Amino acid sequence: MSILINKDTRVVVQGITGRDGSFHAKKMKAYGTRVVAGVSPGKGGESIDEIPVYNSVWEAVHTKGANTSIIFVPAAFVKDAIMEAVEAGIKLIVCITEGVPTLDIIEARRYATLHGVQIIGPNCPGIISPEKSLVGIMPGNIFIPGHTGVISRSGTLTYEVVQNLTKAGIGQSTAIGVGGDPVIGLFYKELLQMFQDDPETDSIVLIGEIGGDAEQIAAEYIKNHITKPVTVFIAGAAAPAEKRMGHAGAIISSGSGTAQEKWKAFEQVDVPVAKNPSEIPSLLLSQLKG
Amino acid sequence: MSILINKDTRVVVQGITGRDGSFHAKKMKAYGTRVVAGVSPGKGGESIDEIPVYNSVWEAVHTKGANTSIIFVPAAFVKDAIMEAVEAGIKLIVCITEGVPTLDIIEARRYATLHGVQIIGPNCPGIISPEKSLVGIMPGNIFIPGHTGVISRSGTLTYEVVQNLTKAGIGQSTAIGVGGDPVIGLFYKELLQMFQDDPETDSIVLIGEIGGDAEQIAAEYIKNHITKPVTVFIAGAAAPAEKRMGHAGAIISSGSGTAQEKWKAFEQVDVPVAKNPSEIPSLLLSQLKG
Amino acid sequence: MKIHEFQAKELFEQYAIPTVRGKICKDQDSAAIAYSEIKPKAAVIKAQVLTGGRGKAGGVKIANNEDEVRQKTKEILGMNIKGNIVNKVMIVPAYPIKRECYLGMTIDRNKRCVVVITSKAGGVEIEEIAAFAPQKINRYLIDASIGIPDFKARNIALSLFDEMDQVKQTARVIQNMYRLMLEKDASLIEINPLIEDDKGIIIALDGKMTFDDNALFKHPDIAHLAELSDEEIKENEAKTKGFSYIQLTGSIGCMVNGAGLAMATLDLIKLYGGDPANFLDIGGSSNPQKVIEAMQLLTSDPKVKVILINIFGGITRCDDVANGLLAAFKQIKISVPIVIRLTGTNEDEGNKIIADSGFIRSEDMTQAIQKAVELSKI
Amino acid sequence: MKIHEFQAKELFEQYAIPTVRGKICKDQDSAAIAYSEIKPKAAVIKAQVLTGGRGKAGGVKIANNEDEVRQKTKEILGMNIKGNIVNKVMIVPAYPIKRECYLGMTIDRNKRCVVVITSKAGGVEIEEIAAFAPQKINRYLIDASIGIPDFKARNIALSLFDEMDQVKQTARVIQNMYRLMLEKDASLIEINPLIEDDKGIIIALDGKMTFDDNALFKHPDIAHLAELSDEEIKENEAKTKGFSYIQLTGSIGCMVNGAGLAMATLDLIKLYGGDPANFLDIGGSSNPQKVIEAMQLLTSDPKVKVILINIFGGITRCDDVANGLLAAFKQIKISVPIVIRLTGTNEDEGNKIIADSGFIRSEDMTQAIQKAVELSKI
Repeated sequence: MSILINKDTRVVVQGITGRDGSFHAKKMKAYGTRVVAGVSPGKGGESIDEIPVYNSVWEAVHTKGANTSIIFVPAAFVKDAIMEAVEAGIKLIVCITEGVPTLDIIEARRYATLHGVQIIGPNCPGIISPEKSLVGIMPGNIFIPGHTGVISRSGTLTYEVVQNLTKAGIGQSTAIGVGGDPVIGLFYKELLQMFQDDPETDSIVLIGEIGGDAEQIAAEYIKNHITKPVTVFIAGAAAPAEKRMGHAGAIISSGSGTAQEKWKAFEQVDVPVAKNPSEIPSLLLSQLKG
Repeated sequence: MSILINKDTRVVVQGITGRDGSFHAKKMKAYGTRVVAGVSPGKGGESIDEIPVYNSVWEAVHTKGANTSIIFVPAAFVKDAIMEAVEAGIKLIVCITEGVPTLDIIEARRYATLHGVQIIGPNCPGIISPEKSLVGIMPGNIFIPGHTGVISRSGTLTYEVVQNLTKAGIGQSTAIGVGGDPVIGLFYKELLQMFQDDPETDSIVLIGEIGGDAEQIAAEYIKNHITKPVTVFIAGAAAPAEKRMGHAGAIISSGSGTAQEKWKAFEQVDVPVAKNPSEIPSLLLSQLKG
Repeated sequence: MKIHEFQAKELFEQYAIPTVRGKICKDQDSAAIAYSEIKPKAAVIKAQVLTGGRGKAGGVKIANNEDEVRQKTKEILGMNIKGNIVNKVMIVPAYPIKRECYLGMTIDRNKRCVVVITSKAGGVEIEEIAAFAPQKINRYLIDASIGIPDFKARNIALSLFDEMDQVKQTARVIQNMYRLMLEKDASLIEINPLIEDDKGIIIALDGKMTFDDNALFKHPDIAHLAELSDEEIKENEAKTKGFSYIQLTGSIGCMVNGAGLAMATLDLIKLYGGDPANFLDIGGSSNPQKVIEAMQLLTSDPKVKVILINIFGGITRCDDVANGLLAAFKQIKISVPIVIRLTGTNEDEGNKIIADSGFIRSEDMTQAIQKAVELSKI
Repeated sequence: MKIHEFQAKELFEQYAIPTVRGKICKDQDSAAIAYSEIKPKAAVIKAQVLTGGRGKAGGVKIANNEDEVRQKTKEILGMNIKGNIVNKVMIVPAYPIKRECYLGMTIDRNKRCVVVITSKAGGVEIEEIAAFAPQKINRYLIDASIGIPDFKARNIALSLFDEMDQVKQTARVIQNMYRLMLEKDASLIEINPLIEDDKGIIIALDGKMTFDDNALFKHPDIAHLAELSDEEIKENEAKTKGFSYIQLTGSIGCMVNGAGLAMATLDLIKLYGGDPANFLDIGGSSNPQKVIEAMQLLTSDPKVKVILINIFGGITRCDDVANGLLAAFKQIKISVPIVIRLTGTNEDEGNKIIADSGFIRSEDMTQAIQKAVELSKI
């Protein structure tokens, strides 16, 4: 099993005629994802790599049974794209686009939540359940199927960690990049619980960042609700204060949101923290054996 | 049993310091309703007939455990009052006020629905479960407990019908005035189903009006979902076309929405239609016996 | 409340909905002057009346020169269209139409939301399309919690046009219509036809709007547009006093509280062979002054041979009604018999107050109505 | 993006939030002129700097006459407040304060919504209240689907004032703040203090605003208010090229794709005893021109002794990066050693392209970083 996506996931690509949209639509399809449709208003009737393009998500849902959407449209159009997906009946939305205004995502997410629709992202690399489905922009080749769930605020750092896991023979049940923005859809708490409930996941890797206190809240949540072993890495220990470290959410503000605080929060609830991503596999294995 | 309200209903009166609000708060309390609080911004700390007044519904919910609200505020403030009740955690809202703009009620109702909150009204006389609870402005003395559910678009016509029922010894499980506006909260379909599911209700009286096609839809719904006997009266057979008969919703428009159409719809699904409200008890009894 | 085409088009302009306004003329001379700005092109002369079906009734005509403009203006002015006398026309340039369609926005009572209705078969009345080609009508329900975001406007517009240029223009029209609907509490906005002209421009060639009477208090600018018939003026006067009043043609004056009970009262009067003089609902709030004014209204109708008062007290208290009646008697001379039925909230107090008033009292509605019918035939 | 108090107050005025704007002065003479409109009352001289804690640092002073105005303006101008040099002050009349409180609006990351924060303990920094009297702080979460309707604004205002007059004024301030927040994509609006003056009028005596950088594209009027430090100008230039760039003080120039990986790269450089010269995230989209510009940026820093390129291809393709590097080499003379680690999407193609380039290649991140640290120490 896996969480969020599996073999039955039927993906519609919003913004499929753009550079990134078409590139990754093909990559996802090549990986084995059921990419059933693309959307690009005014280009209905065309096709990209034999994926039919529609004018609206509604058509994609009602003609091709899409249940999951991946969004590549420019930041200015993301709010609208999410709301379109929700109204069309999509159940899971993965938003890759970066640079989305925070209040746009707050409004779109609120609408989605009221309709029971889940969002991953924005500004994220998406989701992969190795050898089942890839709804994202991850390089599929570094992932192998297995029993470790991965949750990360970062994109490429996730690949780094996963490559280390894979080299150590630790496969992944599902890996999710939640996105680096201050306000995002599903986050640690919800995903930790999904992995806890997933019988095929036996351990979890959590990759955090400086900024905010989501990691501190996650540590508290792990203490109270998660029985499976968790291993943590936090990026940004060397970051200066008051600077946005690339991600809109990664900023140490008024001395709060530091890596050191976050390390402490996890260590207090006995969750091991790696200081180099390459240490993660051994920390994980020692817990699984212990 | 009863539907919507019962002995556990804890009522907050929004607009309790107004003329109608205070009059009916006292009446409801005298009837035995648990009127736990009133709301009137700026008058928090006062009391009406020993009912404590608060500045906000939130306080009424969190201090006195109110779960049902009845609204008497002027039409211009109804949208806000409904949204306040929803946000405060009220589960059932009864809106007595008449003259509420249709788009206001559409917006407020949408918000309520998204939060699983039910609305009765506006422009309605409320709900009564005889000898259990009165959340409305009905004259309690004409009702007696029993097994007939009453659903009506009218106020005083409902009293007329109920008085006839009571005189014939037919008690009521719950009687609901749904309101005479074009757009209202719970309507025939939802309430018919609640009565169908209520083990203490054995029959239903439906009092309709000209305007719209809600009665036609109700007839169809009865045919497919309701096994308990239903008796119908439709007001407005003598109404001229294109005139609003008092209720904003009661208008025959482009020749559609006539009493004759509605009679036909019920007769087609074998639901007896009374031509004089006084015939309702006998039509009902003949079905219960038959 | 209905408004004229030219008034609707003024609102369209305020809301950036492209339209053609034309000139309003009340006689042939001003029509000829209006045409001088259009010639040598053809003009369309459109009756301004507060009812639909104007085209079918001959209220819209094309004129190719000044003589025709004068002639056809003369034909249209004074026309009676479904009881409405035409006293003004709109003169607009005839427009080059590449494609015409229907775009409307109204309230869906059952779904409890705004609905946008579109059809590629524009120019004909929507009721006709609905009757003969229902498959050509599209309905889009609007979720009040988000309104009409770009995607929704675009998807609706795609039901009317295929080219993105026209789709984008139409999407903007739809969003502006919705803003107009919300900000002015309209209950209907109809553009029929919405056209694409020979240059690919989308234009609202006609405009029809109705407003929610319950919301007019928010919009003095809209209320101010009302153009009422004598009948409506009387009904509105009653409304400002808190009644719903509709003039009918019979001899039994009715005063009832509650619209449903008032309708049922009329129904039963007819059922028992009588003829009501009016519909009068004195409404939900109990106020003695209202009763006085209601009695004045009833007694001002010379056709009234008997007055039937049917009050079932809920929010209206019977004692208030009774006090009002006694007060009214001190102020108005009433020469017709009065049948009264008073029951419900504070009914004992109410009946006590009028015990010695000389009214014909009845506790039963059917009985009261039968008595009134009987008296109306003497 | 932060703006000054006087800029925030201009926006407040646009949004009908009552405030006192005062005059902006850059020297003693203009301060004296500004005071001539205030005298003989006292004036407040407030440093305009893009940081908090201005009051504590001595950047706000009261002056009772012209001499004091000149003297205190002189003291404040040129002051260094948390690294910001004061080059202008605002001169406002001292205000009669009956009551002062705190009203702020910002984003709650965990609840994913706007939060309104109030406290009756105004005038002090909210962080201080939070530390010493957290029970005095109220937080109200805003549901984006309805915003702040009247009831919500009123309930929030009731946490600050008891009299309905002040409650109503404050409720309007809250609704206007929210409209300002939404329409301009603010991420923080702080009024501290919000006061009730001696006549019962509610006034925003101070104003602090921060805007969402991601949304500035929508708001040229706001973007135009930016007053950037030299450092920020350099960072912004990088941003227009699609990078995130932050200048640091070490000797290892870094070019990484992805913020998380870039942060982890800095962390490991420090862990292995090195010192990064910068943070440079070349972002999520692969474009050869970007790589060229990134290399130019890195080589323009004379402190850089070694360049470390750490690319893990996801949305960024390794072959694009490799092509960019080769192209950059043709355009720029690079005299420092380059350590490169290229893996992920199209990594084979990428590594083939740079096979003969003379870069020090490594497939492992730790190894690459250790090598770069080593080279930086030569």
